[in-house]
Amino acid sequence: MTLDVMFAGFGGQGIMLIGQMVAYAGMGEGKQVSWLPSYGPEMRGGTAYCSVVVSDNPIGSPVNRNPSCCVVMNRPSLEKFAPKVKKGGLLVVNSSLIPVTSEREDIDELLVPCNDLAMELGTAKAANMVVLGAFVGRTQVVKLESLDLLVEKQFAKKPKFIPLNKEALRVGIERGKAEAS
Amino acid sequence: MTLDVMFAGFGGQGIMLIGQMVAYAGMGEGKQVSWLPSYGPEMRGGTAYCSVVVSDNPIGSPVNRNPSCCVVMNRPSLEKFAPKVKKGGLLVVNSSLIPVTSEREDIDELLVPCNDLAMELGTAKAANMVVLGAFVGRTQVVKLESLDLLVEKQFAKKPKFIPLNKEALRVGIERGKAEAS
Amino acid sequence: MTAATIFGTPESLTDRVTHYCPGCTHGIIHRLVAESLDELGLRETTVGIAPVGCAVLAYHYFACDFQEAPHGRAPALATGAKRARPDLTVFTYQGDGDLASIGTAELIHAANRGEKFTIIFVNNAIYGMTGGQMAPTTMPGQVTSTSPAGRDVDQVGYPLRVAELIATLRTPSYVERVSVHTPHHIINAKRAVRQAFEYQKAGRCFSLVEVLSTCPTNWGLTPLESLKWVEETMLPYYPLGLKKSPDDEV
Amino acid sequence: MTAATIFGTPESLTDRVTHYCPGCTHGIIHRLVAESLDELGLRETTVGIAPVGCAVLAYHYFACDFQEAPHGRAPALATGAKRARPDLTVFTYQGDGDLASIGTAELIHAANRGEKFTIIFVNNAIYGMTGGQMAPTTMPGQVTSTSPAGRDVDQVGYPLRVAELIATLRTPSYVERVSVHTPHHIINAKRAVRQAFEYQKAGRCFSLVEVLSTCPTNWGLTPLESLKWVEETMLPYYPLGLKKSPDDEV
Amino acid sequence: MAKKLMKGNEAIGEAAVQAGCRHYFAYPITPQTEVAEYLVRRMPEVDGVFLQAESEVAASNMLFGASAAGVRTFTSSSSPGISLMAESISYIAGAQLPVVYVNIMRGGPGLGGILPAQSDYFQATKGGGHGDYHLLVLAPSTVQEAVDHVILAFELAEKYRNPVMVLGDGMIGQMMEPVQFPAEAVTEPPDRPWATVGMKNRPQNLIRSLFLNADELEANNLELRAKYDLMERDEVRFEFYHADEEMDVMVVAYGTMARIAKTAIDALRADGVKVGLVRPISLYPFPKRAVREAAGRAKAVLVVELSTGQMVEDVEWAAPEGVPIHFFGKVGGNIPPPEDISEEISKVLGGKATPRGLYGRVEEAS
Amino acid sequence: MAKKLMKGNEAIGEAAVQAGCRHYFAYPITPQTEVAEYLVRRMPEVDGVFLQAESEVAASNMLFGASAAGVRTFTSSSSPGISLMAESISYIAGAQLPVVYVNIMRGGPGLGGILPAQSDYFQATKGGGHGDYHLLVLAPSTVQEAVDHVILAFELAEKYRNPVMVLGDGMIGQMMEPVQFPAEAVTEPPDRPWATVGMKNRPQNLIRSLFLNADELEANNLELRAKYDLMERDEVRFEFYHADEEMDVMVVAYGTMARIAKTAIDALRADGVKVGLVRPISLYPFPKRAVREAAGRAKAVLVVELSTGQMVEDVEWAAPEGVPIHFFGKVGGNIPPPEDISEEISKVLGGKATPRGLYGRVEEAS
Amino acid sequence: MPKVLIEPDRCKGCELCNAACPQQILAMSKEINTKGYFYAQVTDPTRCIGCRLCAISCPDVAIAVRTHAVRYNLFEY
Amino acid sequence: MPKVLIEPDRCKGCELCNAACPQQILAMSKEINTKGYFYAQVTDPTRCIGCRLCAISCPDVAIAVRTHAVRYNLFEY
Ligand SMILES: Cc1ncc(C[n+]2csc(CCOP(=O)(O)OP(=O)(O)O)c2C)c(N)n1
Ligand SMILES: Cc1ncc(C[n+]2csc(CCOP(=O)(O)OP(=O)(O)O)c2C)c(N)n1
Ligand code: SF4
Ligand code: SF4
Ligand code: SF4
Ligand code: SF4
Ligand code: SF4
Ligand code: SF4
Ligand SMILES: [Mg+2]
Ligand SMILES: [Mg+2]
Repeated sequence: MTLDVMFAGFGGQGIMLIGQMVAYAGMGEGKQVSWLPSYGPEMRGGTAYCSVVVSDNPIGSPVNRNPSCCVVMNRPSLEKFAPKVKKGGLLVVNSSLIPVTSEREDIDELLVPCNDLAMELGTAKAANMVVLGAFVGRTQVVKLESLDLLVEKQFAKKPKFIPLNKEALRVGIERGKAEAS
Repeated sequence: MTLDVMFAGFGGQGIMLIGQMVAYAGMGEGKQVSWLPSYGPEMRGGTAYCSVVVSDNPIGSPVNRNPSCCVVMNRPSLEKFAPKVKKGGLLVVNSSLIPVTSEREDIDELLVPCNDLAMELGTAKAANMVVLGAFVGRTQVVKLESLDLLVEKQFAKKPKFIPLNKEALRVGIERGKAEAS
Repeated sequence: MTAATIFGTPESLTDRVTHYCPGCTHGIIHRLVAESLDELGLRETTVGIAPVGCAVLAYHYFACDFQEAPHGRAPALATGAKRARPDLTVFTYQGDGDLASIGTAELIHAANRGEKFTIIFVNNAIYGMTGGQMAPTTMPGQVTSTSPAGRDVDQVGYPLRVAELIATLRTPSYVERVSVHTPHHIINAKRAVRQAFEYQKAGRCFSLVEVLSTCPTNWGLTPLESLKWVEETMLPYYPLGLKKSPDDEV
Repeated sequence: MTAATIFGTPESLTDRVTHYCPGCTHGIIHRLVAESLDELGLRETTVGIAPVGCAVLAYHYFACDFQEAPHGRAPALATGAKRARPDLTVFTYQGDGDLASIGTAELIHAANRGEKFTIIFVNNAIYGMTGGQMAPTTMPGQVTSTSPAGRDVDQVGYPLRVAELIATLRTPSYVERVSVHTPHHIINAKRAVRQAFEYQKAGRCFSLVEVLSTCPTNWGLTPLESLKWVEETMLPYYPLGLKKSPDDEV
Repeated sequence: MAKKLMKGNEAIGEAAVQAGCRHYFAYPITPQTEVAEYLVRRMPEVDGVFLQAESEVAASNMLFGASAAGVRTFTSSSSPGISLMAESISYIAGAQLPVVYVNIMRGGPGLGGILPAQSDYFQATKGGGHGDYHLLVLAPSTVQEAVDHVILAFELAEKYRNPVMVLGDGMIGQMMEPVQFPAEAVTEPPDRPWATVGMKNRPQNLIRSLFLNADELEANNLELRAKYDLMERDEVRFEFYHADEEMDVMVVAYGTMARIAKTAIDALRADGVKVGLVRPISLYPFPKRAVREAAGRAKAVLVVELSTGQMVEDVEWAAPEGVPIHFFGKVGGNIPPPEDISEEISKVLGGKATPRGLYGRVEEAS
Repeated sequence: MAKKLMKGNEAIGEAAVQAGCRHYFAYPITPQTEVAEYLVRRMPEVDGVFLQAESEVAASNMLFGASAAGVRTFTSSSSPGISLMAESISYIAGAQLPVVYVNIMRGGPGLGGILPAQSDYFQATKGGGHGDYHLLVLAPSTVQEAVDHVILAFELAEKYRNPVMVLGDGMIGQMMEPVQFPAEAVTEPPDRPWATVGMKNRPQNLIRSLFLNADELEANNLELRAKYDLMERDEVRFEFYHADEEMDVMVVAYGTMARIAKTAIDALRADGVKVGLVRPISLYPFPKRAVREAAGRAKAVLVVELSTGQMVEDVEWAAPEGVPIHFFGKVGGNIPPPEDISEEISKVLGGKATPRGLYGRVEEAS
Repeated sequence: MPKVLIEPDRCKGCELCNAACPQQILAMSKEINTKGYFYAQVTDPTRCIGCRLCAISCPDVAIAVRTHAVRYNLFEY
Repeated sequence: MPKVLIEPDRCKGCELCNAACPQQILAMSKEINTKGYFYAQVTDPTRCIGCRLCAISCPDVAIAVRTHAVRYNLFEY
């Protein structure tokens, strides 16, 4: 099994973090993983993205032209990456900020109003956890427990955020599973 | 015809100059010529030498391990170069400053008390012209007139030295011709 | 009576929106240079030189010919250009990492030879472009990505005061330090920048204007906090004012 | 009563006759360094660093470990060596072409960081080793092989005063300029050199002693004329004395 | 030690620490500044020295002084920064000092860009500086290998008293992958009798590259040459990936391009295509024999690089005459996905690609 | 013009003036400082600019600025000084500026010595700096040729908007030989529409090597590559000296070593030995085809260099398989006299020499 | 009356103009512009004295100032 | 009595010692040494005051000074 995913959004949306969480979780579960960020000169406010591969075998290319999954958190990312998703692949769209869809028929497109769902939990900041949950709920690429552990680590210094983020993951997972087409 | 000669002595003895004069004269007479100095980091007071080739054909190497002629103006130069002179070659020795000879039987060794002869003309400074004369007298590699012209050029700004240097050349040439063995 | 524009985009700037972060005063300094070129009628004879740093893309924003220099070497390129074509107006636009660190030798020797070009030196106490490393001008105690515990002067010394350093050279030059953290300071900075180009236009001397600038992004402050930080932290260490004039006694 | 040597070859010098030209004061400066190392008991912990210049072969003359640096970069090597082994006594021995021209950045930054080694800076107003080209410290009007009409300050600026330049840096250091053109000056120079090593021994600060030196060969003067030239031409432009002490107020 | 997920640049920093290196001097440059940003925190924990130099020229010369004073030391930089080190690298090679350089390559020439590239192959392997010298060059393909190579680099540097370069690219530097550090730290050499650490009860130690006497300079050169000969015998490293079989196409690629090529090869082999890969791990010494022997089993060779063609010259040099050699290069930071390589392989297979030819492309074509 | 007896270094200076160059920036270094010492007097006579830079780094960057401002400009240096220019040379190549470098090589690595050497061949031909670029490299063998090459260098630099290097050695620089300057000066290019000389009535001119966008950087690289392809087609220069006949031994040598080899060859041919010489004049582009074809007429090849073996790799690369390739190198400044080369040729003839072999010397032997 | 024109899409919402205005008549929008910034707006144009300090302080040349009236030169610029 | 010892073969004949001697009791030899220099010699050893200024001034460490007597420290060195 090899799964590759591109996470994309604005800088500041926590895109890099959720990519890393998938990689960490995969590693924890004994898989081969890689995480590769976009990097560029300091042009603030641009699109940030990272590519994650989780596999049972050694990973060749850490990035593909046509990723099998794509998680987009803002509209420019949708515009850039939606057309690239592999036929039959998965596209997770943050519908809170993206009023449109990819209009592709040949992929599984999952619309999740991440910011709204996160706001319901108390803060839009957790939108990234919602989308991560949705992605994992759909792909089952890693286990929820693995992610929980990482949330605990990540917020070890601000423990009050732990329950909220775990909750956000769960809300996302439900969406991911529920809307499976 | 190809003639190669090594001029060697102390820095300050005018070694480089007489080497250049042979090259200039050769060029003036339509020959191919090259002049190559020793060069080194500024270690003052060392031995200075230059290698001159005069030929009817394009010059390959501007320096030979065993020069066919060698003109030595001080003892370290004799010690360094005398053994290297090609069999049957010519060694011109400034016997004013070099109390010994090469002890080689297989070369033409010409002893010229250059400093003494120059002193007789008024200044030891002209010793280099004496030795140049002796070398040219023996080898006929260039014409006296060519050298005269160069002396005129060289001392254009101090014309009073011209006659003396021309005279020194002649004294040398006589020695070169006279002692031909 | 028709409306008159009493403040607009100088001709020496293009329309392009800069890539600078919000509130970064690089943009103000660009404008001061452009206004000066406009006012002195120099735009069409000007060659700007930007080395690496956040202003590496300055060529997109200035409406004049441009050269892009290796990191730190703009004064050498400027020397070459100005010696080749003394009729050109040549300026470099350099950051503190660029000018005060890797380019120290080129700076000092261009100044000491009295090369007749202008340096606009943007001192923001940090390496902006590469993401906030310590610069020679970083303040004591200032946290950067390569001084996470704050600049330790016992280990790496005190910040370099470039304007003062250059001013000690005997070769005549114009050196002034200004700031752009308040409108009042901007107005004064404009005068200094213009003065530098006037000296160049007159073929008089080397000129360098050090401009204290902000880097909200890498300082981890808002734009407004950054202005305050310039006032409270930088100004006391980097006193503003004229450091050297070509009219000084040699 | 047996005879006592009241002046001899310091232990920190080897027996080797130097390659320096007759009357070149490089030799005196070597001896002052060696005597200081002897007196402070530092020889066995010392690493000397000489870059290119007439003193490139200094390793033949000093009886201590040595590193040979690329032209101008001795302060960087010294930084590496001293940071690696703070227990060592590290000094560089640099000429004016080396230190004040190509090595400007390394000099200024080592000084500004306050690296705790010693620089012996031999200012002979010329590039000695390469046969007498103009140096940044060449005097106005001085004839060299690359300023055959004399240094033209309008074209290439005024000589750099290194000691003063370094003294303006805020980081504490010891900086003094001395000369060796009379016995009196030599005695004073000795004190300064020793002082520099004392500061190093105490781990206190960066130290630099600028020594005015002669180059009879490339100046085209006799050794004695050269001493006079130092007195009459160099001294007025390069005032002797203490420029900065670590005891100064920061 | 357990596996950790680490960014290549940080892993490189940690590897150096694990290798016993306590002295790091460097100047910031993208895409490798994280090495410094990691070590500025890490070095104090192990009583090590982190120093930001005023330039790459200075950084490399600080290594020079520190190494001469007998400590393990390294720097990291990226392409333009490495160019600035050319003079000192030549000195360090001439003076025979063990020093480690990490070059996380970016696009060139000049300022170029900051995205991954492999266009410093010539500079690294043929010697960017003047004179007869060689760096020993290792090219990691994964973050784990970057770690292993950094550790190995210190060993080899000391074994040969020669500078060693680890040549990665932006992708290796920026990527996170799981890494495992070796259980045992690298042992310090028993002593460094040549180090300049104070001349007590022994003759002078002298670190130099100057030999004014021609015979002495020649002797130093021959000493160096003898080391390079030994390296060419003992330090050749490479990987065969299905390259010990008969191949329709043999790919040669290193570092980042090699791992991407593997993905392409896997896909093609799944379709029954006979493709293999030779991956040079040591770029100098270049695995000539391996390339030659493997190429003997191939109908065609395809060299893939993030450059307009550098290593391909060494492949041409090593390969037996008659095997057509193709080249596929991408530059500027556009990293070709496995699909592009597959396509290129297919072209070669289908006879739709022109081999390089010996006399230059334009001449050949016209 | 009449012939003049001139020192190589001075002739190089005069040649630049004759080529219309009026801007010289340099830093002193033996054995080429006479170029500067000549031009400091000569430039004012032609209203030119002589400026002593603070370092080689600065000198090369002054060329950068001056060339960008539309004037002919050059510098001269020797090995360590050229290493310091690596970064800026890469920038200048990337920015596509016509600039001329003269490297009068000395022994290395490091400070090495000041006597003649040819050990910067790799640096010159493969690119000492980072990134994909090439200098066009010319190697004079006589002082006259040094003059011709300097003049040609300016022409080629402008034709290709690419830096050109004239690669001599201490012997070429220090030797006096008769030279003749061309009757006609080199003509200035009609215009330099790309020069940054003030943006009046036209769009901005921009001299840069930065292309943050991968596609743009790729485009710049491909533009450069296309130029190199053209050079490889059009600018190959070499000399055959009895190399268009069947040869028992074919010598390959350039510059100083080629002229010394000629003396050796003359002597051997006088004795009836069939020896010839291929002398690469352009080192990049390397005369591959010429070497290959000539080697096809030879029983064995002997490469002679003042290095431990650099050009020999290009010869091996170009020569047809099966022709044994021998190498004779001298380093440190010990210039082998013709006798030594003759001896080496005789050894090859007599089967007493071992060819290089493909896998490194030590491995081959063991 | 002086007229301060702020180009919303050039503005990066840094608030430097705001801090500079002696009349304190600038404020940030509630909407984001195409770049995602809350941009500066003039809240009470009638109180503007045309001093240009906002424009002088703007790093992004987002502000132009026009006037129909005679301009009083409050300072040299 | 102080004794000034000049090693002829280290001496390069620069005359710096000569210029430094307060007693003016040094002079150059008429013979050259092995290096070709006229080397320094003490002309009147009896007048030597052992001040060491000659030795201090010598760039070539060619001069040593010895004494049987108590040394009067004329200056700190
Ligand atoms: C030789 C070289 N070294 C390092 C870099 C990386 N680099 C680019 S810009 C920069 C420093 C930028 O800081 P500064 O000059 O202060 O400009 P700012 O971005 O702060 O305006 C560095 C280190 C480079 N491009 N080239
Ligand atoms: C990179 C480099 N550039 C140039 C040189 C040539 N070079 C050797 S020493 C020297 C200058 C010597 O002058 P200075 O430092 O004043 O020492 P001095 O000989 O006068 O004591 C130069 C330019 C070199 N060795 N390396
Ligand atoms: S990083 Fe700093 S200097 Fe660079 S644009 Fe942003 S705020 Fe300005
Ligand atoms: S050249 Fe000058 S500095 Fe060098 S040894 Fe001779 S006199 Fe001294
Ligand atoms: S012109 Fe003056 S008063 Fe009017 S908005 Fe701008 S700063 Fe305020
Ligand atoms: S200063 Fe300019 S960019 Fe900043 S908020 Fe005001 S108008 Fe916008
Ligand atoms: S010790 Fe004093 S008095 Fe005696 S010779 Fe020397 S300088 Fe003269
Ligand atoms: S000072 Fe020394 S070298 Fe000079 S003459 Fe006197 S003894 Fe000789
Ligand atoms: Mg900055
Ligand atoms: Mg000097």
